[in-house]
Amino acid sequence: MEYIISQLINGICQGAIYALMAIGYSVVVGVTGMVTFTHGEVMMLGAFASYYVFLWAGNNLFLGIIASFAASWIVGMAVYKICYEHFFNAPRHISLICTVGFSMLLKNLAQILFGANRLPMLNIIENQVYSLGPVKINLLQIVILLVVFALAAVLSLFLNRTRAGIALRAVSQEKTAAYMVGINVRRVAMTGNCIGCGIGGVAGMLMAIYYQTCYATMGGTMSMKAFSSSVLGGMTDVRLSALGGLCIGIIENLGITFSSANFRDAFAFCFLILVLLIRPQGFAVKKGARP
Amino acid sequence: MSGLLRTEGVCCYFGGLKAVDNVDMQVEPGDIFGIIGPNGAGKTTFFNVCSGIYKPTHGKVYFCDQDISNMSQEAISHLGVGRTFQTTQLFQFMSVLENVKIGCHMGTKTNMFDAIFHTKTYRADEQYAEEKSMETLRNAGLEQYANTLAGNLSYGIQRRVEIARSLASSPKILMLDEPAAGMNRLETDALRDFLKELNAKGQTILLIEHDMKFVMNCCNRIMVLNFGEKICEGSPEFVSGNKEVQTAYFGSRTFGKDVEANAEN
Amino acid sequence: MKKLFAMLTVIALMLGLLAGCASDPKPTKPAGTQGTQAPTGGSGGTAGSEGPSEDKAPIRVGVLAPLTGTMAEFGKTYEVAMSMAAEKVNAEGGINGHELVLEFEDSKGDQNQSAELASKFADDDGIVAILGDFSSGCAMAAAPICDEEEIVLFSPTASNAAFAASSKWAFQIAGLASYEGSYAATYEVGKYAGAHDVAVFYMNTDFGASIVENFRPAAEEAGMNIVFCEGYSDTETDFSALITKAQAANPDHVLIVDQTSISNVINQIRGIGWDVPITMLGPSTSQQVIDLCGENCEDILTTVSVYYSEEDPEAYAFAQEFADRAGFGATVMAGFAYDGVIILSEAIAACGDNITRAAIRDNLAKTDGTYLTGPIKFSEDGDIIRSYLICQIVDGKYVIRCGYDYANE
Amino acid sequence: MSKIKAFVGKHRSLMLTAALVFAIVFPLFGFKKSMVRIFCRILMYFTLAGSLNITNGYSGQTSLGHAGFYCIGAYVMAILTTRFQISFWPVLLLSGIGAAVAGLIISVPTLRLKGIYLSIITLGASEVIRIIALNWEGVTGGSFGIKDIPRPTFFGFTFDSPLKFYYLFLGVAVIFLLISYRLIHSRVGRSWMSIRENELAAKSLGVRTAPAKMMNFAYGAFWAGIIGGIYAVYVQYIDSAVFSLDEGFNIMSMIIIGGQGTLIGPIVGSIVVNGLTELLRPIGVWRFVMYAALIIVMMWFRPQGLMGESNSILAGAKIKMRKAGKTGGKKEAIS
Repeated sequence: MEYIISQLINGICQGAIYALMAIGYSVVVGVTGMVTFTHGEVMMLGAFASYYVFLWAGNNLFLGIIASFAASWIVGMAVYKICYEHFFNAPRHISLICTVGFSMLLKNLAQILFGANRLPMLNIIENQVYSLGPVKINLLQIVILLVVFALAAVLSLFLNRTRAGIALRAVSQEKTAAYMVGINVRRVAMTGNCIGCGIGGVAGMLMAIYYQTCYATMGGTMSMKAFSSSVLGGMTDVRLSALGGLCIGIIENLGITFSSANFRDAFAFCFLILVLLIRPQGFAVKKGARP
Repeated sequence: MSGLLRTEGVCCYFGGLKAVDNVDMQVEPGDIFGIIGPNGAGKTTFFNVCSGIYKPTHGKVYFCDQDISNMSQEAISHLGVGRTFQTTQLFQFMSVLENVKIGCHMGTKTNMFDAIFHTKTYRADEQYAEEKSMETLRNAGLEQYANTLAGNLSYGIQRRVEIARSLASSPKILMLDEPAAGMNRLETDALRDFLKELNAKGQTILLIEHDMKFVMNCCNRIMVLNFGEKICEGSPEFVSGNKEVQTAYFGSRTFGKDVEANAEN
Repeated sequence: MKKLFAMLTVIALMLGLLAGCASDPKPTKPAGTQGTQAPTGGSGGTAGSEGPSEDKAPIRVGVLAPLTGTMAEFGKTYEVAMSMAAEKVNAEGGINGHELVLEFEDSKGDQNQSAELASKFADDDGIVAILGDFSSGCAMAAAPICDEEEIVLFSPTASNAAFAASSKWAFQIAGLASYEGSYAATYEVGKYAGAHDVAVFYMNTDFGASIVENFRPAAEEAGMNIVFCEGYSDTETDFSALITKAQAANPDHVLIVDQTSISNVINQIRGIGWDVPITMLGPSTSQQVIDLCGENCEDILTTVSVYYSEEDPEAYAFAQEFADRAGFGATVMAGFAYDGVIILSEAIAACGDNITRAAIRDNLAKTDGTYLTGPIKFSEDGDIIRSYLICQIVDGKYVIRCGYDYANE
Repeated sequence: MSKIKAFVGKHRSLMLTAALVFAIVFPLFGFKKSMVRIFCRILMYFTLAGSLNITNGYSGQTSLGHAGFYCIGAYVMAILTTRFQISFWPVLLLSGIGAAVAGLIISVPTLRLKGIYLSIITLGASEVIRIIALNWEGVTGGSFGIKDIPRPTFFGFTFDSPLKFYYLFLGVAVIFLLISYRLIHSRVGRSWMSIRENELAAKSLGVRTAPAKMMNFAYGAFWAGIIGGIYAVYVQYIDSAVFSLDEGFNIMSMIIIGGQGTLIGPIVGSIVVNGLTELLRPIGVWRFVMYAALIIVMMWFRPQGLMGESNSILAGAKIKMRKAGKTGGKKEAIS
């Protein structure tokens, strides 16, 4: 029993990391209405930005956050200009391929610029293990969990309660109408996209700190999980995407507990397929909506 | 228990919204049956229930005395219900001829094997599709547009193509959702003549329309919906004379003026 | 009009493809600038007095390496170590006076590309032998082609026993994973560490799987219990579930068989405060593990076939220079890659003036000598069995605990 | 331009024959084996991309998981020929059928889904197939892969050189083109295209969209399986690493560069993508940066692909329509 509980905790921590990525992802998708495959690379660049800041300024977490947020904000601007702005009226697959191309470009550039080897990010946050009865959890896991909950809460407040947030949602739902009521669609979409990317960058930094390393190809597999989590949450809803990430994390770890780690991705995808079979829109529900 | 298309107490709710509430309707073979009602009266929803896009929350829909309430859209089409849509749903990037050929889908039965080996069925089907589509286009007066991309045509012609496409499947009943919307006076008149001509050949037609003049001149039976409920049904004269219809549909002002105003639009 | 332009682009591309690939590259480009030439600024002392003479044609050797993609790190290892070796050969007068030129081609760690590039090398009559590819999988994909075309395919780093055995033209010097697995079981984990209940984490690639396949029977023979043995995919980053699972099995020793994410496993094991003795294997042994794990890797045991110790000036100098050039520490792979070039150049030199692909193959098979990474003599199949040291990380440095002859004691 | 078009239209069969003769004859002019291998790869990816084009281009169901079907075909071939010594030709058919069955199964959950939800299911399914291939050690050889896959023979004639495989690939490509051409210009193909253009309208005309989509998936997967089978005997060694998601994206980029929804698009896409990766080799590590940049440029200036119709739902022609003041855009019919 203790064993199952500690595996559940592992699952939640793993899920929190997926959730962290999925939050940024769903903001991007929600605002631009485009599916992106660049998010992994945005996270990677955020991680690298913080790596160099830590190298230069010592282990200052605050500076790291600013650097990774800023770096991925800039990358986000590039992504927006290159992959979205031009394609708002075009079929989705065009901008999708564009993001695939851009992610390839970033990944290979990073490999050339930063080298192909893994870079160490040791002890940015002092490792402390807390024991809650049988369950062990370390400081960083707690930090990540807190960040996920805080981000999900703050973002959904921002999106639902503030003027700017409502503008973002309006843009995400119907660009033409938003334009008609005087919202500067392009600026709002770009800002929203950059916020999503910035969050992604911070997520990348936390991930790099958590796994104590960063490298050019770190975005690849993880972004696929972020994508799945976000799909599970209905693509655009921040809180549900975070929930989707947690679910995938837990399912994966339970799968590993009772089967084998070789099948990790298979558990995640099978779960996703099952959910989508039962609920074609993921967790998202609109009560009373016309089909 | 007769009638081509019959509904019994059909309701369709979306959450708390009663889009269609307890509507009985009976369309006889050979009718041109019109459904009218103010915006939001539930006409299109009712149409969608009849053609299987929505499932009725309560009640039954019968077609040729067969319960079609829970059938899929395709199955209903296969029974002989052809329809058009409020906003045209053409295959915009295909030529008019191709559009109509897809309309012949139900009349043919080529499968993958036939197509790969060019069997007799395939050749017969291709010939049938070609001839049937050309004939339909000729009847609809669309011959000269056969090779134009459907999306490039004017709105009025697009509506006509949609009707022709539906006709190519030889439906027992043709359901038209606001066929005259967006047409000018001339086009509307041409459409009315076309529909009457079709009807004269025995085609049953069910239509939704806003243009009162069009409906009054075209239909032999009219049903009026308001807030999802049927408030009146009968001949054009009966309906236009009905007090309840006048208040619900046209407000409390005199009927004649409104008809005129409506026609001017 | 646009479509016409598109058509023209395609036709131009096709023509370019035909022209670029069909023509023999030799007459158009001097060998020194061909392809992704070793990036180390001139292929060693060409200008020096004792360098290879200018009028003798250079000897060209093709190298398959994953210079891009997820294995780019190892491609870099190849590139740096092999260039160093080529520079050394050329500085010492080349191969019988011929300059040795390595032509690197990027296989991206993709089997298809590896096979196609092998074929490209085989077609080029100027290429006398092929070094590479890094991974067993890619090398295995290229092997049938080299067998057919009768050209040596010499992978310094492939460890899959099936590779060299598959063709008489295929050679490998990394030491068979199969033997390393049983050595680790019998001597390192068993005899030296005295473990009873072992947990094994392995990367599910042909390397990891063949280690485990051989570790298991040897461990059972040595009287150990394998209480936990699980693989994970090579893209895995989070091991917490596996670690908890292993912890529940209550082992007194952990063996990690990995190449790329070893630091992740170690960090996560220590991260939850689990203080179990850990053993890792040769391919992961490098300064990089220490850089990436810091204090977490203290006391970890490892087998190595090559040890760049300070007592051995040649090896030490190599490791230092490698680290300078590559920007990361030398693994055993670097030594293997370096030796691969040296051994091959000796085999070519032994051909005298009659440098043919077949002669190189025969001379390569006869190799018998001691190199940077120890004595090398090929078996019938074209592979070797290495002897191993047992090292431990103490204060951020590898310290030898048992010598090469520990197995014979 | 229109003259060229008219000329091509008039002499279509002549041009096609000429192209075919060219394809048959030109490899005989003393190309190196490695060059012939590149031609083989182009033809192989043509059929592979073409089969993906059936689902993505013709019925508009954006599948990202084509590598999975390819994987199944290759493993069926490898397992049956090495374990059971069954001869190549019947197994080739089985490879196709195996993949087609997988396609049918995967298409079931996608029936209710649209757009990106459908894409992620196919992507996930492809990954699950690869993971199974990697871990089902008893059957697929696990991470060791399967080696020594025997060469096929044809009445005593062994396919043992790239040139012979070139003709095998060419034959398959031609058969694929012919069959696909016939399907597309029939009721079956029209029903697929009607689903791509407007599923709602297709249903209203009695097109049974669910079986049509399933057949479409199965047919696309069938050819991917066939190519997988030939690939296995061509390289003689397979392991699961080849069939990664990147491979799926690679195939996808070919049809998008070449042009979706046209039969000639995948040929062009395959030539361009495979040609570029070879031609860009001299710039070393920068070539993928360059290649990625080219993809982006391509999407900006010719989103419908090199050979695609600009007047197509796949090309973002909506924008032009809107500018011209015509209806287009919103497809929501039901209100």
